[in-house]
Amino acid sequence: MNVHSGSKVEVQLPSRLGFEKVAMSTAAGMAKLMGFSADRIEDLKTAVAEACINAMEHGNQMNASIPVSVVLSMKADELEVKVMDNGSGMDTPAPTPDIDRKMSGEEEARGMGMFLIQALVDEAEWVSGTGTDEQSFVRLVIRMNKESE
Amino acid sequence: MNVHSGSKVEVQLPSRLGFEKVAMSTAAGMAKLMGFSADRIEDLKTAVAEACINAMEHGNQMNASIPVSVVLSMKADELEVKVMDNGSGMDTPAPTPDIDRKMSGEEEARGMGMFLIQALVDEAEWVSGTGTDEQSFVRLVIRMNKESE
Amino acid sequence: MQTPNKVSQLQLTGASGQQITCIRFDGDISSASKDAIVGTYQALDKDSNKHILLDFKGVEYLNSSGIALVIQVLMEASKSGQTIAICGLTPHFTKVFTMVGITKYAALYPDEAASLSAL
Amino acid sequence: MQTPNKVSQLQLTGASGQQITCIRFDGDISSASKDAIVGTYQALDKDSNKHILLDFKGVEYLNSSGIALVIQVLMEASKSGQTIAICGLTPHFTKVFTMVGITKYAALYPDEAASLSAL
Ligand SMILES: Nc1ncnc2c1ncn2[C@@H]1O[C@H](COP(=O)(O)OP(=O)(O)O)[C@@H](O)[C@H]1O
Ligand SMILES: Nc1ncnc2c1ncn2[C@@H]1O[C@H](COP(=O)(O)OP(=O)(O)O)[C@@H](O)[C@H]1O
Repeated sequence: MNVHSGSKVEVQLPSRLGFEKVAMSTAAGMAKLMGFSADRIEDLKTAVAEACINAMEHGNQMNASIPVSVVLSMKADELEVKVMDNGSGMDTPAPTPDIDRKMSGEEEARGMGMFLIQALVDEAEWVSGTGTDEQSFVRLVIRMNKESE
Repeated sequence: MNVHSGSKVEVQLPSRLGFEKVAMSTAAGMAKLMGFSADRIEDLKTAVAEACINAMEHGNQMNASIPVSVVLSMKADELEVKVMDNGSGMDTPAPTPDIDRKMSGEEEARGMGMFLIQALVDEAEWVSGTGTDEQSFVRLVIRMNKESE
Repeated sequence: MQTPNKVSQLQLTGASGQQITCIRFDGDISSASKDAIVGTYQALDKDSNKHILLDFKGVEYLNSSGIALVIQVLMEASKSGQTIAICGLTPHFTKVFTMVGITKYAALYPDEAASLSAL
Repeated sequence: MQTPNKVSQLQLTGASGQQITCIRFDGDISSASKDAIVGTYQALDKDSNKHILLDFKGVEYLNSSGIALVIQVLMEASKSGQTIAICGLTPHFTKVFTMVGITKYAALYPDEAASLSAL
């Protein structure tokens, strides 16, 4: 049981590419404080970066003045991360990239962010907001790597 | 001129010792994005940590449910950091620690936070809020290390 | 916006004697790296650069948009009969490149030395 | 709350032949480190441990409350005629320790090896 369980940190970023790295640093700091292993922290950082980039691009349409909010909540043995934007959200499941189709040009080269998020964390859920006061968000849960503690 | 000039990031932490390290990570990420040198980032990290600890201890009286807000604003060649708490603030200048007096017991061993903040950054200013809706804060400015760029 | 990548190119010789064009990247590999990744590749003569090694050792940050640019290079290289190998990825990004299936079209090596002994 | 420090102790011999009690710290040195810093020092016999070396090589984070605990040890050691040397600080914390004046009461060395050749 983590001594910080129940604690929450929130970080707000402008919708500008590059700032996802600030969210990565915050998330990494939080996970380090909880005692996550170095390799789980790498997984978390990539998932948080991809979620922030999607929130900036698809959610906030790259309008730098609309912030992306990242809420990090410490649970007993896991960290929950909500990445929120002002867009209308996602309801289709994360596409699994097909490298053969990408190589043949049948599928775009890009489009791997949601897949990577899902593959790297323990839970990933996309929730659409109503748009006006309810934000859309992706909720990630990453558990501590028991083996490497 | 930094391409991100004008951009702002805000992070909110619980008033719990240890969480100043999350603010350090966020501030370091921000400074790295701006291209600060590694040694200036170390200066910034220590100043931010001390400011957050003071805000938690003296400002928010260690009430974990009162957040400390850290607002990081990118300017052309400098980063401004405001660390805000709900206390009544500071108006006496930062005491300069006197090691001889500390060694003789005439002065407490602790009491070096404000001094270090002032010594490590380029500007430090303490502003008292009215308490109710206006928060107290310390405002730090750290400039990019021209030599090591 | 991210800082532009520094890219350097060098000619190496593999253990089997084949000529390898090595491209070293640094900085962030993201959507802003199109020139660095795709541009540098496209500027190479297709006939005299048959074997290309992409070295990511100096790279601190890589995201899915950056990986998409690598896939674009793999695609064009495969069309023109060039082989691509990749090295210098951290264990984390070795895992990520494997997850998206890149290993089906490019061999991954820990570093340049390991690449040269294998090629 | 911070994680507790791991502390290890060893007896070393300086270049001049003197016995040095080395205390190695790791983790965070903060207000939560009173046991690690002051407690470990106080548990040492004052007569048989005349020269003490505090090694911060394994320390990742140090704040002013942690530095205050080091000053408390310097104070008690000075009263009982023990000398304290400090090593393993990063360049940043070497600067910070110098700023607060600790160098007036304790020598700073880059690492254990440098401390032993000087002591
Ligand atoms: N936060 C979001 N808001 C709205 N749509 C989103 C969001 N995140 C992802 N999407 C949608 O899902 C698609 C797939 O996302 P992703 O796998 O990250 O690839 P990419 O961003 O490269 O297109 C996006 O193209 C977009 O249509
Ligand atoms: N954010 C703040 N709000 C109110 N008082 C403060 C604040 N920061 C510092 N102080 C006051 O200034 C004093 C000196 O602070 P500092 O130099 O950091 O040493 P320390 O925190 O170890 O006492 C504190 O003891 C406190 O009385």
